Amino acid sequence: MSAITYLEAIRLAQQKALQDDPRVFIYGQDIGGFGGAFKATKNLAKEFPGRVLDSPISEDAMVGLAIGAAVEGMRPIIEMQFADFSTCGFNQIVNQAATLHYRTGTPCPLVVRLPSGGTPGGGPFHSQSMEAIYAHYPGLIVMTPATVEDAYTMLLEAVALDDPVIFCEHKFLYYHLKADKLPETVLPFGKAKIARQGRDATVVAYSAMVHEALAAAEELTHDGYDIEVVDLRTVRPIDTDTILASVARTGRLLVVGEAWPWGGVAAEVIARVATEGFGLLDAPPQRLNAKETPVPYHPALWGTHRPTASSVANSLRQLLEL
Amino acid sequence: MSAITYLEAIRLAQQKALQDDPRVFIYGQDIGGFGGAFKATKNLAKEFPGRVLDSPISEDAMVGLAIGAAVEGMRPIIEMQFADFSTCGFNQIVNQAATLHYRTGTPCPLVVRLPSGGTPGGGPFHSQSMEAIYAHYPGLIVMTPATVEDAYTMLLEAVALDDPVIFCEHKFLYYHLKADKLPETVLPFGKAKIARQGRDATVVAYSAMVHEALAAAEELTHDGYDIEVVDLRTVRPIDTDTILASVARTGRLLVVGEAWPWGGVAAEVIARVATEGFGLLDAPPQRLNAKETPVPYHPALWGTHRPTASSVANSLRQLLEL
Amino acid sequence: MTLGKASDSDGPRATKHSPEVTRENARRAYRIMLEARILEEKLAVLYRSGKIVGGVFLGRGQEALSVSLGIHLRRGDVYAPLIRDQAGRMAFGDTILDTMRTYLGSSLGSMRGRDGNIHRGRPSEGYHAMISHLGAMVSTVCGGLMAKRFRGETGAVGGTCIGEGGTSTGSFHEGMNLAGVEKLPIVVVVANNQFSYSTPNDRQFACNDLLVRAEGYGVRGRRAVGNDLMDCLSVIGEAVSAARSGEGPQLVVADLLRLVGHGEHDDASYIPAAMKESSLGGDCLDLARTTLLEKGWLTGEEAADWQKIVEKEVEETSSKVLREPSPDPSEEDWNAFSCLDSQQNSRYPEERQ
Amino acid sequence: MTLGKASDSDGPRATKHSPEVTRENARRAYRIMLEARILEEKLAVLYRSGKIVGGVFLGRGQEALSVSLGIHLRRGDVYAPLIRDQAGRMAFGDTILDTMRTYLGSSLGSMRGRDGNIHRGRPSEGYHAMISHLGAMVSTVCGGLMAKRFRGETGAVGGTCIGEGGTSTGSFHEGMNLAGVEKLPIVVVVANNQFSYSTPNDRQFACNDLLVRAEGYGVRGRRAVGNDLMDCLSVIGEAVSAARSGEGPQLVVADLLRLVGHGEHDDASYIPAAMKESSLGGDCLDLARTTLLEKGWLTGEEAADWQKIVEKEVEETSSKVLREPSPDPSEEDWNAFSCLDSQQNSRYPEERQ
Ligand SMILES: Cc1ncc(C[n+]2csc(CCOP(=O)(O)OP(=O)(O)O)c2C)c(N)n1
Ligand SMILES: Cc1ncc(C[n+]2csc(CCOP(=O)(O)OP(=O)(O)O)c2C)c(N)n1
Ligand SMILES: [Mg+2]
Ligand SMILES: [Mg+2]
Repeated sequence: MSAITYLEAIRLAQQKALQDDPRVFIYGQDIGGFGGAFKATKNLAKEFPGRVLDSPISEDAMVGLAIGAAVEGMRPIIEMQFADFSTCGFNQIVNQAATLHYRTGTPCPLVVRLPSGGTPGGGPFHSQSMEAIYAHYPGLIVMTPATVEDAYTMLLEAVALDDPVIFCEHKFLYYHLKADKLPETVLPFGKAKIARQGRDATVVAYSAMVHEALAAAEELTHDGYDIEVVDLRTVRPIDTDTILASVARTGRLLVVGEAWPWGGVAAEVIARVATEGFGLLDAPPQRLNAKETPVPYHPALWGTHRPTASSVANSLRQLLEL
Repeated sequence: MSAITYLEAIRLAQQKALQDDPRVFIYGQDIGGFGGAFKATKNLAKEFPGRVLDSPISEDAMVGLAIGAAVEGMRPIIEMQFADFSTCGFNQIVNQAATLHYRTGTPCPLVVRLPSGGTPGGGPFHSQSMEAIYAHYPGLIVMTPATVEDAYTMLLEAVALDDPVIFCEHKFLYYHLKADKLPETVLPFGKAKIARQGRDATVVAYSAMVHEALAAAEELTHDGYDIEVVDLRTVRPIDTDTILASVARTGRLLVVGEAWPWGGVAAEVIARVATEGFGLLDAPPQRLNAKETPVPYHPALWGTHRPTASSVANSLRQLLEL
Repeated sequence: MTLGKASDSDGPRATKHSPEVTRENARRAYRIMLEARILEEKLAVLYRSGKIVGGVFLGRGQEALSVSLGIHLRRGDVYAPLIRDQAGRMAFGDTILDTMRTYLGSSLGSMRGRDGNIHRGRPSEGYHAMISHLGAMVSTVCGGLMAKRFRGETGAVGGTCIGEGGTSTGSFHEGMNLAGVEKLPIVVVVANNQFSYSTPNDRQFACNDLLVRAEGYGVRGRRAVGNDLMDCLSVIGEAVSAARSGEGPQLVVADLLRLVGHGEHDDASYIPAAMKESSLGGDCLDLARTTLLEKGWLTGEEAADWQKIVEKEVEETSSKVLREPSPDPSEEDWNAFSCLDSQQNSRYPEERQ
Repeated sequence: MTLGKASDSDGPRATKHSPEVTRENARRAYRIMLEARILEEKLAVLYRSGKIVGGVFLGRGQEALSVSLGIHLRRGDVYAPLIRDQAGRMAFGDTILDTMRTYLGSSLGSMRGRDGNIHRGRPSEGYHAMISHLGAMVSTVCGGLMAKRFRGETGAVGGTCIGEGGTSTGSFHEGMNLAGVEKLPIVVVVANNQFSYSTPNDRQFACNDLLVRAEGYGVRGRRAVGNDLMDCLSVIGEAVSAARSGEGPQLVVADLLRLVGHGEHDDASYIPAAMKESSLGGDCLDLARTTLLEKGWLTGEEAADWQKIVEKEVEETSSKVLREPSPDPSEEDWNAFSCLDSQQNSRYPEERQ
């Protein structure tokens, strides 16, 4: 098999889920014969007749349908065409899917796939990172895979879990990221990963920002620093133990998120470390997020709006001097 | 004038806004002749014919209408029947109202009133506190008045502001809270308030939790502690300066929020203090939030789900021993 | 407010009071209506005496319409009742006991004090527990029916109710449209009681007749006389049979009045007296009793007996549930997840590594 | 896929190609269609050469319908175009220059590089800048019209377009229903181009004809032949006049095809050849030219001249805008609020204390 992209890993995971589990079906706009706006379901409608269905442009009803099917024991996967359009299915996700198990004891196993994050020219409505919005609600698992391997294994895991999972897959990684083969083992669900070991500072990141953090860490080797990078993998639950263990080693923390700062993953991680690991910190923890405007359209603006390897490196240099 | 409730203050603010500014109108379910589910618009339809209108059960269209009218220079107030139903108008709020000024340079002055927070027997869908969800989005002002005076002046301010304002009024305070008269001066917009001075620890709270915090502070006087309580008043923007100044005096911080912890106001405040005021802290900052489930129906469960004076007092005692 | 005019999609009305309404069905329906009525009266008393906290939302005047959907559904079907469906719920198998427990927040009830009043169900048994957000249950029922289709199960029907106000939600529209596209065996009953809370129909929609919307969704539309039990049983019975036999989605619109406030806190003074005195205002329970008596399907004695029996059951159940313990917060696990324990740790074993 | 059948609400079609379509209007419309077509062809070239980043979404084949709404609106009206409305936009006053600038993200454009492509407008001039979320603009236009009503301004009309796929959104439904309830002077044009992205109509809705939905919203429904300029001008002209003279909301449904992919990345291979060869597939620009030539309202020479003039303007504008500087991130204030400075401090003076 030639190199597998992050996008192909998502397609293959769905293929495997459909193959292994008759309860799985996929519902979303243009995902049938057309294979989806990003081709994440290419050929699947043909391979699994009647189980990969084009939906009307009705995000609320798409999620409602998934909930009703999940209650009956199915394992639906809903593809949102872009994460940004999930706002139209927001009510069903946060008020029906998220509450069902607590209220009634009936589990609600469904996956909502959100093609997330910025790309050049995406603009305000095709670039959003909504993980913090969903993670606020008890009852929702929120996954943010950063690698080809995780895209594959975590999507399978999402399908297997008994809870509703918001699966934030990053569009910028779709084609950029490649792996030679699919993994045979998986990290336990809910565990973060040390993506790079280091001793001078910890960068906590997730999704596309893991790669910016790794590049920044690389850059800082030239300054003689050895940066640890933690890939959260899931942002709800957050693996606080792994983060604290890393901060215990390094004494310094920078959290990077592509979403807006107010109440985002970075705020939540810092709140946890400050409350539970205050004594481990040798310097004030720091965060780096998107700028506080809608995601701009022009690539030059976009490149400044989101954190990048170089802005992460700058933040790290400042942190290391604190 | 006899004692004015928090609810009556909201009604009077709307009356004054309608009186003073021909651009103001109110749109919402059952707000006309009926005066609203909570009577926040009682008699206003009669007093201002044609300017206080019953809407269909269409939260998305209600907000869309407000946006279109705001663009044309009006100052609409939208009443959601309960904050919880604003999820159905979520897309228009976060994607159209919040982005309009940044994208086009045209301001979008509207107010969405959210009857928020828990009451006994309210249950999962009539009790929610959604301030963190809206505050995540750049472009939205989020107000959370805790007093009769603030309910009045801040609602008038919300109408006067050129940006969309999410006005989180707390249902539990509607009838409980009373004042003798309406205020003649107002605190500048975006400023927090020291609701109680103290030197041993700072509690940051907002909305109904200010009163739980004040009661807890009172309780702790018996232990010989002197607790400062900061009322945030608006949660976007957050008045970080006032918080930092208070923490500089007390060295200890507890943040209390009625909403869920993940990415909530408490997380955001702690992230700010940890990053900007690390050196001011004599102990790890702490937070106290609702338990991580939907808001339960039974009053006994509800009373444990939300922070109360006694759980705030407990958290404070722990904080003071750290 | 214009009341519905006859519509093309309504088909011939020769089936009115058609023989398919059997004596047995009519008697059972009446008995359930009576139970719902008496139970709800007790709920109102409990609310006024402060035993029920939050709110009480009754279906008085809508029992005939409500029961007619519940009674035509059966085990294996999917049912998502709404606010005013106490009668339909009981026809589908809900009980006086569980209703009381849920309203009183008993931990022995199906909702265990976590949710209450009308937010009640047992989803794993096809009985969905409504969320408050109007319109949301239409697509949820569609999902249940899709699941059955995927599994090759045929003959199941989904039923749900909504008020005319709920038809203004985007969620209702998306659900109806999806039902049409997927040609699902769903029956959606619109109880047009002329008001959504206090809002009259002329502030809710601008069409003369909501039934015309059926064609726009590509679904079959039918009209029922909302306070006429025999008509409701007949029309909804036909709708359910049609759905069950593969004729696709069915929309039933029925005009009626609720003979009570939106909730027990509301005196419904916005409903004009003339409307209450019109044929819309007739009490479906009285009308049903008269019809059954006239037909000789029920005797006056039976009616009186039933009344007593049900009153007794309601009283006894109420006393029993009032003595049951409240949920104990310290025994709650405060966990919204099924895959995580309350410390938010994974319940999944590490050996997968 | 069933194409629309005639509907009751469509009224007499004797007005087809009615004299009210003046020579001047038809010529102006054709000229704008030509500008839109040539401009969009250039946008496609710029996209393929990597100058435009993100996507390019064209209205080829839909210019006749699009221009017919824009051309009947005037200053003081409210207009919210959608994806395929380059022609309508230009009729409403948008320019080749601003289109280019917005697509190329120039800081001199109305969106200043902050938003791009079809997300373009000048709301303060009644020209709304669509958000991507389909259906959302219907109620926004309603709001603009409510504002005018509150101020006692009469005679203004609101116009918006949507694809048939967008009619499945809850937002569309809520907006249409609200327009009906408030009896607003809005004209909503549905361009039924048989596909929403790749999805055919039988996966989008189940009615034979979207026009039947008009009655359900209590609005007037009209049909136009989507690629026939004279019919579009006539039908939409009537709709706009009716709205302007107080007859309430108007829904126009027109069948047609887009003669291009959903975006320039899409080859539209899902559109069956037979459909392309049917009358739906006729290119409205060619058809309009033929009609105008036949009527003697345009000469072959003029047509050729216009073509050249527009091509030149498009080329010159493109070169000009390509030389304009990109937005400079360091000059941005990165502030989404108008009442706060970028440090999130209040801009309001303290003297209010
Ligand atoms: C989306 C949404 N908005 C608002 C409400 C608040 N609400 C509860 S019941 C009701 C009126 C419902 O009217 P209708 O659908 O006609 O049903 P009825 O009460 O008449 O049976 C409203 C507005 C809600 N439940 N959901
Ligand atoms: C609420 C929402 N969901 C999904 C999308 C993604 N999307 C953009 S255009 C499109 C197809 C639109 O089809 P239609 O409305 O028929 O317009 P057409 O493209 O045919 O002109 C989709 C699904 C969107 N913009 N908004
Ligand atoms: Mg009603
Ligand atoms: Mg289309």
